[in-house]
Amino acid sequence: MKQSKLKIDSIEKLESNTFLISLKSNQSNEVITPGQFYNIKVSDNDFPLLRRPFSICDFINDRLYFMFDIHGEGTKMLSQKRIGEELDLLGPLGNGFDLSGDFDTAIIIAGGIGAAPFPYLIRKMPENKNVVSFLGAKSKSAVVKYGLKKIFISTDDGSEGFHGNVVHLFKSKILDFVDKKIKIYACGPTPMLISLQEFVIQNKIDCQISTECSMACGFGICQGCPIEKSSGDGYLLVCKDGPVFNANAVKL
Amino acid sequence: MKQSKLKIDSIEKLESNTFLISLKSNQSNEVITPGQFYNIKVSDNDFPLLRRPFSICDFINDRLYFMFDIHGEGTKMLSQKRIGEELDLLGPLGNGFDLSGDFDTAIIIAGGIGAAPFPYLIRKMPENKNVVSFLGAKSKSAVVKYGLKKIFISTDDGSEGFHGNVVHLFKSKILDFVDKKIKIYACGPTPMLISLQEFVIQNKIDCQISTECSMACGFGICQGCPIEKSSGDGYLLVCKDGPVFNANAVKL
Amino acid sequence: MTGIDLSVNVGKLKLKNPVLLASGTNGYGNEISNLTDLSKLGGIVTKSLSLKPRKGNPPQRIVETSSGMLNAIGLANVGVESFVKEKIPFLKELNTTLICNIAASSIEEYVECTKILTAEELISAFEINVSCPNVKEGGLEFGNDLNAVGRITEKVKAATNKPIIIKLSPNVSRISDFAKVVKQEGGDAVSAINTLVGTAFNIWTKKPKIKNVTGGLSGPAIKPVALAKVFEISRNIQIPIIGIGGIMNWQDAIEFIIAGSTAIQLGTVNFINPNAGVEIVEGINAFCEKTSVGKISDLIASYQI
Amino acid sequence: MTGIDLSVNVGKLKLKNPVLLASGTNGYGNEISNLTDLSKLGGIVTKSLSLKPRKGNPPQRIVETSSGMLNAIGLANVGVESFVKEKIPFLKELNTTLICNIAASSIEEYVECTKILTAEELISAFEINVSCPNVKEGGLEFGNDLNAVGRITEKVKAATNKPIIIKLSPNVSRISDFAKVVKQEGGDAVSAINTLVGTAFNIWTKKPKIKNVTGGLSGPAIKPVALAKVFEISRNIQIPIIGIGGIMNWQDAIEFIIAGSTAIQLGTVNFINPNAGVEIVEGINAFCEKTSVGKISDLIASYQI
Ligand SMILES: Cc1cc2nc3c(=O)[nH]c(=O)nc-3n(C[C@H](O)[C@H](O)[C@H](O)COP(=O)(O)OP(=O)(O)OC[C@H]3O[C@@H](n4cnc5c(N)ncnc54)[C@H](O)[C@@H]3O)c2cc1C
Ligand SMILES: Cc1cc2nc3c(=O)[nH]c(=O)nc-3n(C[C@H](O)[C@H](O)[C@H](O)COP(=O)(O)OP(=O)(O)OC[C@H]3O[C@@H](n4cnc5c(N)ncnc54)[C@H](O)[C@@H]3O)c2cc1C
Ligand SMILES: Cc1cc2nc3c(=O)[nH]c(=O)nc-3n(C[C@H](O)[C@H](O)[C@H](O)COP(=O)(O)O)c2cc1C
Ligand SMILES: Cc1cc2nc3c(=O)[nH]c(=O)nc-3n(C[C@H](O)[C@H](O)[C@H](O)COP(=O)(O)O)c2cc1C
Ligand code: FES
Ligand code: FES
Repeated sequence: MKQSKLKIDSIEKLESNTFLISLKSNQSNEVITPGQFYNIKVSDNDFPLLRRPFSICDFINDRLYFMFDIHGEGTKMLSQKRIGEELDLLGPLGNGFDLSGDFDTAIIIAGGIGAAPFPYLIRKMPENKNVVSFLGAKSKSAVVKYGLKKIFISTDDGSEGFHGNVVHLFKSKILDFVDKKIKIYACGPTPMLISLQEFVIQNKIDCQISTECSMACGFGICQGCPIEKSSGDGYLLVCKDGPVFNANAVKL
Repeated sequence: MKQSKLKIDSIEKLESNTFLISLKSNQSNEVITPGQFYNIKVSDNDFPLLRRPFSICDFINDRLYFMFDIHGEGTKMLSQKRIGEELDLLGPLGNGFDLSGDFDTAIIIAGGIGAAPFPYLIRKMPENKNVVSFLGAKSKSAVVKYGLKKIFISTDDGSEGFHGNVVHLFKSKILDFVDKKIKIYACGPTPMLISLQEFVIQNKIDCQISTECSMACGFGICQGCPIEKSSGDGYLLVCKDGPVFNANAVKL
Repeated sequence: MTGIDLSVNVGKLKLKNPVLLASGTNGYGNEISNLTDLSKLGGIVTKSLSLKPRKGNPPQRIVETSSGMLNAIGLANVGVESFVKEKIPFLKELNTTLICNIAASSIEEYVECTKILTAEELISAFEINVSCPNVKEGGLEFGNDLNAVGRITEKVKAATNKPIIIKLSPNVSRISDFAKVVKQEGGDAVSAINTLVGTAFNIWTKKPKIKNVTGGLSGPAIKPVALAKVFEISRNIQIPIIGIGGIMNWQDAIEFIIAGSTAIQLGTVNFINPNAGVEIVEGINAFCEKTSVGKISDLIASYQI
Repeated sequence: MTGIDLSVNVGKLKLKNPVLLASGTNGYGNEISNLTDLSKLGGIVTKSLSLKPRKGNPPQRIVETSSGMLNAIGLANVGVESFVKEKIPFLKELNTTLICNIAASSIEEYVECTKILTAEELISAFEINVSCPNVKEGGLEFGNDLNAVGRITEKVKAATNKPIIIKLSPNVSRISDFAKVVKQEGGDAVSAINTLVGTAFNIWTKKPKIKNVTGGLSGPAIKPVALAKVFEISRNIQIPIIGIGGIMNWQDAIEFIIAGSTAIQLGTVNFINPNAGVEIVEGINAFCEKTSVGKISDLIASYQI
C-alpha cells in the first residue's frame, strides 16, 4: 500500500458506459492480489473531495488496468482524462480473493461492472484450474466480456443470452458442475450477492464475494465502511477486512 | 446581456502565462462595446463555484476572443480546455469604453493582462483617430503585444523597452503629444490606475479606466463589487456602473 | 406542463409553485429579469429593506470559498421610501408574487417599515430578517435571542394583516426553539436558513479577506447544515418552513421539500445561473411526473425515518 | 530544515511543531503510519475512547457533500482497556506526541477514563470531546450546555495532572462563552471545531443518506466557519486554541494560525492525502523562511484588523 502518481497510458471505451483505463506503474514487482482495489483521486481540487475506489482489473508487466462505469460526477471526470495526465492512486488496498483451496473449477459470477476484478483473477488463477464465467448485465449493450473466459451471459431484458439475472442463470447450470469441485468468486450489486449468498450457504458451496460500500479513506482510518459480521456482534470494515469476504462471514 | 453556451473554437498560448481563447458565438449581430466583459463558468460543477469575469478581447464576425493570464485555479482550468468543449457565458456585461469625444489620438495604457480589452477597442476605434499603445509588463516574457498598435513597452526589470512602470513611460513621452488632442484608455493593476488617475486629474486629461474587483454575479444583483464615488457619499457597482469609469468618477 | 399541482400554501400565503428567489440575491428583480422569466416562479423576496437607505460595507464584500462564498454586503439598500417610489412600479410589471424582506436595528424600526409597506397592495407577505450577521447594531443579537425574536414577531404581526415569515439565523444551538417562539407569537412561517458566520484571511497581508472581518457563508457548502436545520424544525414544530441554503438544482429543491420545506428559496445559485429558478420549477414538475406525485404538497416532510 | 523554530506550547503541552492529526481521522495511528512518517508531526490525537468498547452506528455512516463529508461513525472504538493493552505498544514505536481523546456519556465516565489513562506515560495530554454530535445519550447536550462543559473541565482536570484540552462544539451561538468556562475551570486549551450538524436525503427513497439521520459535516466546506470560531475565541478569551476544520494544505494551516490557533489539526484531508501532515509541516517551514518568520509562535493570532 502506497500513494503514487501514475501516468495514464491508455483510455478506451469498451461499451456505451464502460471504460478501461491503464496506468504506467513505476514498479512491476508490486504484489497485488486479485480483488484488491485502489482509491483514486479523480481531480486535483476539492471536487469531488473524496477518492473513488476501483478494483484492480488487470496488472500486466508495469501496467495497471481499471475498468469502470460512468456512475456520477467522479467517474465522468475519470472518463474524460487524457493520456499522459497523472492520477493520484492509493493502493493496493484491502484483502483480495483467495486463489488457493480444494477446487478444480473456479466459477466467476459477475453482475454488471462487478466483472471488473476478474480479468486479473483469471490471469493469476493456477493453470490447473478450470475457469467458467457467468456474466449478468441489464441488456446487451452493457455486456462487457473483457478479459473473461468461457462466458455464460444473462441479461435482465433478454437481449442477449439467458433472460433473467445471473444468479438464476448460474443455478440453472448447476448440474453441469456436479462432478466438479467448484469455488465461486462473485462481485456485483448487493441484491445479487444476497441471493447468491443464500444459495451457497444452503448448498455449502465455497464462495467468496467482493462487497461494495461508500468509503472515505479506503485504508481503515475513518471507520466509514462497516459491514455486519454474520456471527457475533459488531462490524468488519469493507476497506480493510474486505472488500472480499467468505460468503458466510458477513451479513449483507 | 444573455446566458449562452458557446463552443471553443481555438485556444492558444501567447506567452508563458497568457492564453487566447476564441468561441463561436451564435449571433454575429450582437452589440458589444469594447471594455465590456463576460462572466464565464469555467467548470460544470461546484468547483470553482463562481463565474470568472473576462474582458472581451476581440469580436470578429461570430468569434468572441478572450485573453487571460493563469492566475489561480479557475484560469488554470480555463487554460486546459479543449477545442469543441462548451463554456457557459453571461454577457456582454457592464459599461465599456466611450469611443466618442473630442480627440484625435487614443492613447492606450495597459498594465500586464490589462491589455486584454484593447484589441477590440482598436478595431472599433473610428478610422480618423490615431492610436498609440503603452504596454507595461513585469518582464520581457510577459509582454503580450497581441492586437495592439504603435507600441511603447516598459518592463519592471528592464528586460525589454523602458525600465520602469508604464505610467512613468507614458509621462516621459507626454511631450510627443502636446499638439494632439488625446484621450486615454487604461486598464491594469489598481496601483497603476491610481498613479495614472492622479496624473490625468492634475493635467485635466480625458481618461477612462477599466477597474477590477472580485465579483459574484457580474450583473448587479449581489452588490458584491462596490467602488467609492469620487464625490458624494456612497458606492457605484463595478459590474453594472463600470467596469469602465471616467478617471475622475471613482476613488480607487 | 401537465396536470401536476405545484401550488403550496405557506400559511396564509399562496404560491403557485414552491420556488422563490432569496433576499439579497435578486436585487429588486430588475437586472435578473433580463435573464429569466420571474413570472414562472413562486415569487421573489426583495433585498432586505431598512427604514433609511444604507450604503453598505466598504469593499471587499465577497470572497469565494470551497463550494461557497462569504459576503458582507452590509444590507446596502435603497430604504423603504425609495423602494415604494422607484422599485414597486417596475415590480408590478413582473407578474410574480412579491415578498418584502425587512431588516432593522430596533423593534420600532421593524414595525415602522412593516406599517409603511403594508399599504402596498403588491406585497403579498413580509419576511423579517432577524438574522443578518453583518450588521453590527442589532442583527446577530436579535437572531440569537429567543426573547427578541418573540417580541419582533408579536409586534410586526400586530402591525400588518399580511403574512409574516421570520427568517431564522442558523448560528444557534437549537433553531427549533426559535421556530417555536415564532409560532407562539403568531408568525405564519419561518425561513431557514440565513448564512453561517465565517471568515477568511489573506496569509501574506494577515488581513481578513472581507473588510467587515466576518461574513455570511452561503452556497452548496452549507447545504447539509441547512437541511439539518429544516429537518430539526420540521420534526419539532408545526409551522410552514421555507428551506434555504445551497440549493443549486431541482434535486436539491426536492431534498429540502422532503426534509420538511413547504417552499424553497434560491440564493447563491442566482449569481451562477440566473435562470436556475425556472429550471428548478421544470425539474420539480418532471420529478413529480416521473414519481407519480400529483401535488407537490404531498412531498412536504415526506421523509422516511 | 533550517533554523526556524516550529515548536509551540499549547499551555503546558509542548509540541515540536503545530501540526496534529485530528481525532477519528487517523485511527490509533496504525494504518496511516504505513503512508506517512508520524514522527515528523507535532503529534496525533486518538479516535475518541470511551470506557467500554462501542461498535458504532450501522451503515451507511458517511456521505460525500460539496467540498465536504458527513459522518456518523457513532464513536466506534475499542474502549479504554483494549486501547491500553493493544494500541499503546504500537503507538510507543511511532515516536510522536500522543494525545488521547475521550468521549463519554456521563461526567463520571469522563473522569474514570481520564484516571485510567493517566497512568500511561506515553499519553502527553487529553482532549475531551464534549461535542460529538452523533452520540444520542449525551454528546450534543454536553457540548451545548455551558454548565456541563464547566463541570466536565473541572472534574477531569482534578483527575489528572496532564494537560486538558476541551474540544468544543461549533453548533452554538457564542463559542467564546464555552472557551471562557473552560479557562475558568482550569482547562489548558480548547480545540475548535468539531463537525457541524448536517444531513442529506435520498430523493428517490426519501430516506436519510446516513442511517443515523444526521451526521457531522467536515472538510473544506466548513473552513470559513471554523476560522470564524477560532477567531472569535482568540479575540475574546486568553486560552491556547487548537484550530480544526477543513485544513487541506499549508496555506490553510497558516491561515488558522494567523486567526489565533497555537496548533492545528488535520481531519478529513488524511483520507484524501495521508501524507498531508508532513507536507504541511514542510510548507509551514518554507513559508516562515520566505517571510522571515524565525519562530512559528510569532504568527499566532497575528491578524491585522
Ligand atoms: C472496493 C470497491 C471497488 C470498486 N470497484 C469498481 C470498479 O472496478 N469499477 C467501477 O466502475 N466501480 C467500482 N466501484 C464503485 C465505484 O467506486 C463508484 O462507482 C464510484 O465511487 C462512483 O463515483 P461517482 O463520483 O461517479 O458517483 P457519485 O454517485 O457521484 O458518488 C458520490 C459518492 O458516493 C460514493 N459511491 C457511489 N456509488 C458507489 C458505489 N457503488 N460503491 C462505493 N461508493 C459509491 C462515491 O465514492 C462518492 O463518495 C467500487 C467500489 C468499491 C467500494
Ligand atoms: C471586469 C473584469 C475583467 C477582467 N478581464 C480579465 C481578462 O480579460 N483577462 C484576465 O486574465 N483577467 C481578467 N480579469 C481578472 C480575472 O477575472 C481573474 O484573474 C480571475 O477571476 C481569477 O480567477 P482564478 O480562479 O484563476 O484565481 P483565484 O485567485 O483562484 O480566484 C479566487 C477568487 O478571486 C477572484 N479574483 C481573483 N483575482 C481577481 C481579479 N484580479 N479580479 C477579479 N477577481 C479576481 C476570482 O474571481 C475568484 O472569485 C478581469 C476581472 C474583472 C473584474
Ligand atoms: C450576496 C448575498 C446577499 C444577501 N443579502 C441578504 C439580505 O439582504 N437579507 C437576507 O435576509 N438574506 C440575505 N442573504 C442570504 C440569502 O437570502 C440566503 O439566506 C443565503 O444566501 C443562503 O442561501 P444560498 O446558500 O442559496 O445562497 C444574502 C446572501 C448573499 C449571498
Ligand atoms: C470520519 C470522522 C470521524 C471523526 N471522529 C471523531 C471522534 O471520534 N472524536 C472527535 O473528537 N472528533 C471526531 N471527528 C472530528 C474531527 O476530529 C474534526 O474535528 C472534524 O472532522 C473537522 O476537521 P476536518 O474538517 O479537517 O475534518 C471525526 C471526523 C470525521 C470526518
Ligand atoms: S473507508 Fe475508511 S475505514 Fe474503510
Ligand atoms: S458582482 Fe454582483 S453586483 Fe456586481
